[in-house]
Amino acid sequence: MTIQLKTLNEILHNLDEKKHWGTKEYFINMGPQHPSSHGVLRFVLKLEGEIIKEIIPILGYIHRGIEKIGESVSYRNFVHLTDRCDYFSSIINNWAVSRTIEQALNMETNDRIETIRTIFAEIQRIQSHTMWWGVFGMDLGAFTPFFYGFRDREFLTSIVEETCGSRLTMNYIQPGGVLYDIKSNFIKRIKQYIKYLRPRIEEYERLISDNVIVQKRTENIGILTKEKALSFGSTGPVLRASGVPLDLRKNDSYGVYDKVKFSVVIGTKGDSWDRYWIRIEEMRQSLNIIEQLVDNIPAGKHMVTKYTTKIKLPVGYYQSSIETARGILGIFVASNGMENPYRIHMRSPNYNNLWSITDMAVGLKISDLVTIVSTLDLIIPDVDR
Amino acid sequence: MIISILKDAIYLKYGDFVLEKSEISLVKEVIIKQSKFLEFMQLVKDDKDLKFDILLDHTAVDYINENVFHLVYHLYSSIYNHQVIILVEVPRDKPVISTLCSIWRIAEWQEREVFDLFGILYNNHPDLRRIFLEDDWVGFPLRKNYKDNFMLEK
Amino acid sequence: MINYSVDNFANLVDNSNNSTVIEVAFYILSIFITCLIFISLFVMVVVYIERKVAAAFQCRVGPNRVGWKGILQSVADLLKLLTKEKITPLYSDKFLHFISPMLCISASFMTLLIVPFSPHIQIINIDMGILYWSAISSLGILGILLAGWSSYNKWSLISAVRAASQLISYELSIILSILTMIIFTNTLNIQKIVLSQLNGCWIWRGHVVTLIAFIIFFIASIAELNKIPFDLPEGESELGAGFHTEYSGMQFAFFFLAEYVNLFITSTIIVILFLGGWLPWHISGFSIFNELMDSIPPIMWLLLKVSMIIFIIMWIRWTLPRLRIDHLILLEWKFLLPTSLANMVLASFLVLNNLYFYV
Amino acid sequence: MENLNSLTTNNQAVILTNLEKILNWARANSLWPLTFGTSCCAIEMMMATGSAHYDLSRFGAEVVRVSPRQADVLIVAGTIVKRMAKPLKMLFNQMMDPKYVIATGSCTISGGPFIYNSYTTIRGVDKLIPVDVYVPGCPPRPEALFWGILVLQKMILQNSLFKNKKTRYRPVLAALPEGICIEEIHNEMKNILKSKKYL
Repeated sequence: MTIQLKTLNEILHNLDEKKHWGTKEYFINMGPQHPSSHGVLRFVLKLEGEIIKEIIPILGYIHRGIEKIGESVSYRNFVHLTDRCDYFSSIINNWAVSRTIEQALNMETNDRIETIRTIFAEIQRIQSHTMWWGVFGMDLGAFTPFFYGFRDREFLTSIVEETCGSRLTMNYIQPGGVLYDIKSNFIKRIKQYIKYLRPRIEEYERLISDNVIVQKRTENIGILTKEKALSFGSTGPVLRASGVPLDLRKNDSYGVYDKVKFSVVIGTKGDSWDRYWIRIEEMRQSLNIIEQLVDNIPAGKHMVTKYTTKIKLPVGYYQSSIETARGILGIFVASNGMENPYRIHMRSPNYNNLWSITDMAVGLKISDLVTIVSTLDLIIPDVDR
Repeated sequence: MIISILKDAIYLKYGDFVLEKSEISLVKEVIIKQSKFLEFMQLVKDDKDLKFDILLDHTAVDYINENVFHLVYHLYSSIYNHQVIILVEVPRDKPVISTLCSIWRIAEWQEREVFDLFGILYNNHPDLRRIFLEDDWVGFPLRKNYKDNFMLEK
Repeated sequence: MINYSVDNFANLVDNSNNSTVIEVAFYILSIFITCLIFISLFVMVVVYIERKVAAAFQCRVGPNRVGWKGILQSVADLLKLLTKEKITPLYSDKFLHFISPMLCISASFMTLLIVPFSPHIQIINIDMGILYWSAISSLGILGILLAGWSSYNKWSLISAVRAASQLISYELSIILSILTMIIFTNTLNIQKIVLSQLNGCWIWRGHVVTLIAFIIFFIASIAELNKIPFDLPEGESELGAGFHTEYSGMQFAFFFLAEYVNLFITSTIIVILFLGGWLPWHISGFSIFNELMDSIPPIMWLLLKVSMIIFIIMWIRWTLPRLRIDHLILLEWKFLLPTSLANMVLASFLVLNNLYFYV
Repeated sequence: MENLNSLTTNNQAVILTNLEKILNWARANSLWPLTFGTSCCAIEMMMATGSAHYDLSRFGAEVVRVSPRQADVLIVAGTIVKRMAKPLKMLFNQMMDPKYVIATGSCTISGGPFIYNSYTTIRGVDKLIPVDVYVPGCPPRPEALFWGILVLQKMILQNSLFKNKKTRYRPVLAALPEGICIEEIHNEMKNILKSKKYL
């Protein structure tokens, strides 16, 4: 029964005594306000010259206590809060909550709703990957990809905004259906966009992937072997880069993913290059999915239950997980029959992808740490919730 | 595998670990005795036809009127693509359970999150400290009886 | 053919041997003021052009609200920086923190003296012009190092040490490629180097050897200017603002100014050594074409060629990502240095057997 | 300096009027923002400063500085929680005068969707640092951020920040019609909340 509670100062303190300090090692604080920390993630690095000896991620700089708020908020309102966690796959987050509630109340949704949901999930995935590609270029030092990534994402955002009404926090998929039916010119604009984005992805490859500096900076950097990836609980592109073909769209086949032909992209070594290359390939897969779906959207109502009906889940535990752009998002609900959940927990993909960096980044340089963090594609509000 | 078959398989193979069978809810959870918890987890991971190699999620639920914590472990097998939820009951006044760091590395930080928000202690956990809140934070926010004058109650 | 007689201000003052102290002082003051005006105008124009060029590469518009088409944008920046509050951090080394921007800006100002705008417009035509330039430009490294060291900030210390290792190691290949060119021109005097290219600039007269020397010099000068892909000292995404983190207001403007003056000077040195400084572009056979080219004054020729080099540097800046520190050092010591040494041997072989064009 | 001010008529130093106009014009047209994004509003801020469609460099605010020393305007984008309050205050104090603050998004104005039952969210950034311009929206569109920056530019040009540095103008006040003050609106809102008519 050996329980030793520690505090951060003790950790930082005994880091000093554990190894007698050579004049070389020193502490540095890659603080909450750092350009490449994708938000407010803080690393305390123990450096020797430029090589990282030890890395301690410190979180909590954007911890708003969403799970505590979730306990005093009705199920329909909790869908709003999931937008504010991982704002790059906000529609997919809404889908996770609505799917949990629909499974609990075994509420049936028709084909039209499922295809619209799948189309918007794939649109959200493309949006998140183009944004990631721009920020990846910026982290490696090239400023122009940032603008190209945003430019392509902006076209898609205007299409989505026309239907969902908002650009970033969509709150579009509700338990029992979709908030608004798709607009008339949605299909035309999406087809135009697919024709527009395909040559763009080739342009991305020419600008970044074929660049020898990028290849040198990402090959064999931050290798995550298969066993380590599994034991570190990483999911999504990070896990698939290490060679594990785990993609809930294929295994769980919710929505209309079973009716659509797409391949799960798997890497071999699990280094930063694989994680980079997989996301570019996933963008192409998402485009194929949308292309197959967009022509034959079945007719039907876009909302099965009226939006204002109150939702009460019977007593017990409910859990469902979904594949977002960054990994598996699991919603766990413990309900005691009341209108708001007794306990609601989000299994955030970013939180579990983050911790493999403590093992990967040791022995590498600061610029490698920046590359790894940006290939892990972390969203810090989703880490802290 | 369909949920019920998986639960029966676990009951059959590890009957003495299971505390009581729960049929009430849809989810595939199995309640385990607190004493043989670590041993059960190791067995479940290495079992050749279960092979739960990913600890997807770990959280806790605070039942204040039954004066008990339910610890929830969500396991997933990347080979057979099936998943199960393991529950452990821990008394509210002495919430101590053994850590799973030796089996899955991610458990170290998931347990730190649950310690930070619920106050559940894990013995021989390598680095048990708060992860989201300041170290000098008083109280554990997600407990039902958590009082905080900073918080606006709706 | 116009015969360019090389006489300029310096000679006028020297031979009048009875020049009193006041005349010399007045002369130096006038030089300083002309340099200051030229530099501030030049930097404002280049900053504006760099922003517009960057905007063009990134398919956006760039500053166009301030003044007609955004012309006054850099004026606004300069005035704002002038009136910003100045700070010396509490535990910083006060004197060094104050002196290092001065060092940086003075190093780049002093190299202005040898810039040959045209046969008549050159402040001093000393005999060892190129040697003077390489000596003074290495003074700038000292400024950066002191800036990083004295501002009591771990990040700027890392960036200063990175800057020192990068600039010193790339100084080598710059000087070696200058030596290969000196083998061809066998004079260090800048005007004589330019005049030696009367019937053809060096870059294609020395065919292979001078081309290699040009490429090495170009890469090393980008590294010298801390421009992407070599901008490790102030890498935005790694070290934040690098060595000038703790500087604000006019001191930060000095670093900003020094960077652009160095850009101008290095590209003029490239133009002098390889592209035939202020000489018009002549094609041997076409006399009418040559007359037409001679109508443009030599100073326009120099500024045209310099702006071409600056555009290429900007082009590279807005497309390539950043190198890692060990790749950077590896590129210099394992690749650039050996090639420039071998290049020098090849150059001496060429010169001995007169194997280059228009001997 | 004191007696000089007494000389002036409407608290405006006669000698400095033109110089001050030029300096205000320079400061207004080259606002260098400091990157301080915590959550979703940061993406809309990046969309405004860094994207091809909405280009903030048209207004001269293109150089996004990382170090607080060289930044002029601190665009607070995203929820501020208790643990982030200290770094935010430190950053604001490290910035050099003349500095301005734009609070974008409802999280920075009033805590946004996390007002109730959140044990860490700070309800409103103006509890920590003086704010010049409030940009409403969750997240506010890039055009809203442009509105905020243009309002700030107008305020700088009107020199309304320098007269009395202690009180920072709240643009909300400027938009109010005559005869109505902010307290009346607060009381009205309180009555509605108490009466629970909206439930």
